[in-house]
Amino acid sequence: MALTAQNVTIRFGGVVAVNGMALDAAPGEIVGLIGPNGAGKTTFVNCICGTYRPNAGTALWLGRELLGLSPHALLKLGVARTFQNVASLHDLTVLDIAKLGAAARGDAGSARSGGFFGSEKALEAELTETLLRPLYLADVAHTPIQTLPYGRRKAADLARALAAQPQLLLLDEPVAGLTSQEGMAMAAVIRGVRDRFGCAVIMVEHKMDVVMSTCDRIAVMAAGSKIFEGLPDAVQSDPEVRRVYLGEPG
Amino acid sequence: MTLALQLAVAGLATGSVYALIALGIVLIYKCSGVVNFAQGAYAMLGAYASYVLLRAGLPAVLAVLASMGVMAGIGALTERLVLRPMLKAPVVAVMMVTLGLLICARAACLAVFGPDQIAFPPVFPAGAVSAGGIFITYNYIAAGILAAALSLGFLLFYAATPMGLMQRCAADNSRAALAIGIHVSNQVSAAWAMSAALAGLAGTLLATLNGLSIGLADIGMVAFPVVVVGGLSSLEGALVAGLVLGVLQSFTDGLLTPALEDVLRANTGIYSVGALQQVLPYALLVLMLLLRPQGLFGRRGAERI
Amino acid sequence: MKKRILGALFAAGVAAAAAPSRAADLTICAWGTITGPDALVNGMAYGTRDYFEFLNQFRGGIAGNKVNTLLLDGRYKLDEELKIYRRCVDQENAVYVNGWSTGSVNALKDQIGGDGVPFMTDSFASQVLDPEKLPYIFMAGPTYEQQMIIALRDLKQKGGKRVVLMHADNEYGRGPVSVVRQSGIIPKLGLELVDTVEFRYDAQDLTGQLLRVKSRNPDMVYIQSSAPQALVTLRDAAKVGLPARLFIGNMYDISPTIPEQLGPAAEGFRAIQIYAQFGEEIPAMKDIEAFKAKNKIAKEDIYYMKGWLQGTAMSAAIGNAIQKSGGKVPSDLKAFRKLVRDEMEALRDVNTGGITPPLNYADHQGSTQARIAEIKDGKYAVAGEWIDAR
Amino acid sequence: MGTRRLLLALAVAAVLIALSLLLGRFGAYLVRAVAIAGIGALSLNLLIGYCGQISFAQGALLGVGAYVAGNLGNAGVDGVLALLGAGVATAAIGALIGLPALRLRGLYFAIATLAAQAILEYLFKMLEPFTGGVSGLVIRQPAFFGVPVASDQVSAAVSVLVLLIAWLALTRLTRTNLGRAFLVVRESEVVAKGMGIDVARTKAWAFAISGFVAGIAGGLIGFAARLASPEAFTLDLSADYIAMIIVGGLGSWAGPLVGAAFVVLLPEAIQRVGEAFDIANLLSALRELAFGLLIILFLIFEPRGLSSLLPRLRWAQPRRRGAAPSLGEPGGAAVATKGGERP
Repeated sequence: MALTAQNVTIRFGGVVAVNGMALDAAPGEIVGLIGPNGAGKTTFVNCICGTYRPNAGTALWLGRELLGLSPHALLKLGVARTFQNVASLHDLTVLDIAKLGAAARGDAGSARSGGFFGSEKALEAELTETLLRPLYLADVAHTPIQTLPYGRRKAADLARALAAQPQLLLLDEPVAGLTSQEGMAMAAVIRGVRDRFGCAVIMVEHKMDVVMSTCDRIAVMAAGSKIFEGLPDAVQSDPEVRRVYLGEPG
Repeated sequence: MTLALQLAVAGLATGSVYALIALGIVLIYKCSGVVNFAQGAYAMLGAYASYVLLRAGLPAVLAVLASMGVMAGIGALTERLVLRPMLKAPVVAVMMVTLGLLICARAACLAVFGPDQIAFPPVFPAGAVSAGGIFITYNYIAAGILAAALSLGFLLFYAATPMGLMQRCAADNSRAALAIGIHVSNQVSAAWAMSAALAGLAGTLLATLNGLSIGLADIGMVAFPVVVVGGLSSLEGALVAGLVLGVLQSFTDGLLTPALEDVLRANTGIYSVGALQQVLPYALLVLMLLLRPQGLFGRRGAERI
Repeated sequence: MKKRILGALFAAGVAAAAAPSRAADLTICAWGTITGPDALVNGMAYGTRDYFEFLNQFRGGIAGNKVNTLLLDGRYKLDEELKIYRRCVDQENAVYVNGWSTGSVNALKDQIGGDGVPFMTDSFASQVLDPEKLPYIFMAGPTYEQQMIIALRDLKQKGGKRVVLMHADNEYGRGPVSVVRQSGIIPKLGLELVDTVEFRYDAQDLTGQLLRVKSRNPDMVYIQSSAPQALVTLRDAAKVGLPARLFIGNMYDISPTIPEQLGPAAEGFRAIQIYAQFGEEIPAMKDIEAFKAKNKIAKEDIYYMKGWLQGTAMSAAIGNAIQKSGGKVPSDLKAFRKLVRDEMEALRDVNTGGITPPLNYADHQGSTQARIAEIKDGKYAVAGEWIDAR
Repeated sequence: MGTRRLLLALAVAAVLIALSLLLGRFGAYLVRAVAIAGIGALSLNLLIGYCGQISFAQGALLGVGAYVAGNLGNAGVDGVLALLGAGVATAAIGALIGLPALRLRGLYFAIATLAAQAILEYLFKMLEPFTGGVSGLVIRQPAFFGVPVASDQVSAAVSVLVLLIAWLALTRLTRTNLGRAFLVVRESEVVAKGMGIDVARTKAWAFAISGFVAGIAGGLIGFAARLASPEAFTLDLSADYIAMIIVGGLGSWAGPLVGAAFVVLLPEAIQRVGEAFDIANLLSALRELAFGLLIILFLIFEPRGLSSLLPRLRWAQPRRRGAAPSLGEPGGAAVATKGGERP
């Protein structure tokens, strides 16, 4: 396994938000993380990608401990994430956002930012061709992100994460707020990303149809702990999952 | 020893006025998340209002109460007319708008009352207590006690009355307050009104001590270190920090500076340390921010995304 | 709409700034703290302006030439004062400039020489008094240091010993005090400097400082600051039980506001008095009364008298310069300014109508004499004779 | 940057330089004042408008620049080097002031800069060997590349030239990764951190670069006034600069210049209009009142500032509302700092 997280625990005051959570993911695999609201899914992701510092646990990525590293350091190790809500970044264009992502990967890039004096033309062309076009963003490359519809903003956020050329990609509700048509398109993009870059993907999501059709494996969280892990088909038939998650009486 | 005692008394008197102003700033911050630069302006306006009313022949108690009423109105009006349209504006904009208010209020008083200091009509009886080498005027005692009593009274009000409870509720969690039927925006207006009235009273007290001029508005700037040292959202903190700062400044003027200068003059070429008390609050503030950024009484909060 | 109004205002201002000044025979430019921390003594700014207005209204101007006077508000802000100076010299083409703060004259002293414009400073700072190196700068009385020495000598005469100097934390305050302290004159007089106390010039509360002063047990406290600070000092002195008779201030501490506001707490306070009081029975007062009958006088105090005196000296020099040029204002401003300066320096025995003893400007000071005034029954009263500070 | 913008900037600079050379000394004085204020406002705009760090210490930082440039100039260093030296020294002090910003946010940091302002003001008065104490530091006439700046006109032209360079450099800066990172930090530090931006490093750069430009502006102030005095670099000056970038339009690059012109020239305009009436004793109050009201009205009704009005009037361009930087938009900064802000 490329990522192996074990016993991840974080407390806020007296509340245990994530309790002994374990999860792993292999390159080229899309792992879905589902669960009811407040189950601790996003908090878990935040722990893995450096936003929160968990109270206990380990998360090994290619043999290195991730927990406690800053997002900045994590990006250098090839760990990138997207956000549930895309921040409002008034002035930045789609291309700007992508460049920010590319900048974060550090020395790994082929065409780097030109710095203060140089030109960024080469970088722009590369990003447009390899990222924006596959994400259907090439036509809005120079449009301020604020003026785009929600779905395209999420795509831009994904482009930013991908520009860092991650090997582990954490997606926080990538299709939330999108229409179901947009959602399916995004799901296709995510699969395409996996196929193309071969990265491991962990995806927090509510929309079951997207999860079912996209993920290779699914973990279910409730009240901070994992209650199930298995193939998509098995999830829906598990009685415990049906009870806590789908609301059926046990 | 008598010097130290007298310095302490003087410091407590000024400190209690600082505390009154700082309480107002904290109150507004708790309720609306705004750091109000215009608090000093409220103090100044309150003092001028008292002055006008006293000159009109009102008895002292009535005049001061009426001026507090006027200030409450001005406070509520500020909130409605200036702050409410800026509900969604970023914090720098809101801070600047209160700075704009300060500039306007000063300019208005300058235009109406002129630049010179005006003698404030006596509110307290003249005379002084002189005992055991300590010498202090009635005016000083009265202003100090009044300010301290009001600060305490206000804390009690906030802790124990229904209205205080509603205020606290609205300040702590406006959504929850709305849900249990508290009219939050009215509570915010009320906070501004109360805070302006408090500042107005503080300004009046200060004017009885220091005379009346637009320089009164400067006290707002001293109050900022006070609120940060106390903890931006802690009323008790504002009270304690105000008193501490008042006493510290007084000791700096009366003991620390001369002692320091005596040593420096005897041993080095340095003759003076200048107006040291002026930077003292800020030095204290920096120290506090570095050691305990949440202030004396503040709580550290977790941040959510 | 908003934008348009602003635009119009702007255009008007820029146009005004670019346009040359109004046509008048000659222009005098003065600035003072009309509004600001030391506005209490701004009578002198009005006094200088009013004297030239008086000449216009009652004497047909200076040698038949109408005077355009400009009074601007420097607000005791350095950048504002520097801007005003530039405007006075280059835009208003003033032949004589009257400027306010010690800080500003100090900043401008080289430029004044470079511009070659006669400059009457309201400040009495000794570092701008140098007829050799600063030939264009004039003042209207003894320097701050000389005033301080008058007070020290007086203490010596009365048998006191322990001296405290109090001053504001600006050039006006700190400068003269360090000059006197470092000159060694205090021990030379057989006195002892027991403390020097510096405070914020806009301080509202000096209780702590005065407790410190009290602990030093002084025989005299000299205040090198102006009336607003003297007011705070005396008020807080009363608060801590220091009698006002211990305190003596420089010539900017004579203000009716002090006894008015402090009442008995001000009794016995003394200050160096260089000029006659407003309303004294002197010839100059007749002119002022005549002027007052037709105009409003902003401040009826001793500083107004100072301004009036400055006007007298300035106009005397201008008048002499015009006479030397054949009764007309020369068209060459640079030469005219130089001539006015020379005539200023050449002034001897100028009658001031009793405001001061006759002026002699060879030393750029006019007069170096002063008296000591004391507050008695709520009024400043002169105690003693003219003392020459030199 | 677009060629059109570059040409426009060059044209404006050329006109200003020509104007300052043709005008009388007072006119040149005003042009110079506007140009220097413009540089100072550009510097503050980088910090507040671009990186979202509120600072009330701009006045004191300008002072640091003036003292350093003055001392270097007096020691015989060429004006250009003296200005660069002032920039470097002020960048260091600016970064030092910015240090608390690595731990503090929003309001707390703003108040910390108030402290920095007060402490620097005190130091200006006390460090007599370096600052000349309350008398201030008298600065000798500077020479640039060995050529003495003999007249106000030339010094105005120099100031305009420096303004142009600063403007070009700073607008260019926003097109780099660092510049983009500033914007993200402004909107939300949490998001910036999540994106992998090194927030501390980004902020430190903002303070250093802003300080560098402020130092150069301060040096020019010193060379212009030929005196660096503690009375000139007070909190009032800081407030003036904040007003400039607000009135001009926060976070835009034309804004600081428009704002600087406005804040420098408006009092003069009111003064001149007022002199037509006999209200000498009211003029100052009116000036202050207008100043305060402008700040309030702009913040409430036109938070994007004067610079956003200009193109609308001039070319009547339709603009996408969301496209322009805005103070009034419910941005992440507002949400993040409201109520819950803690250090």
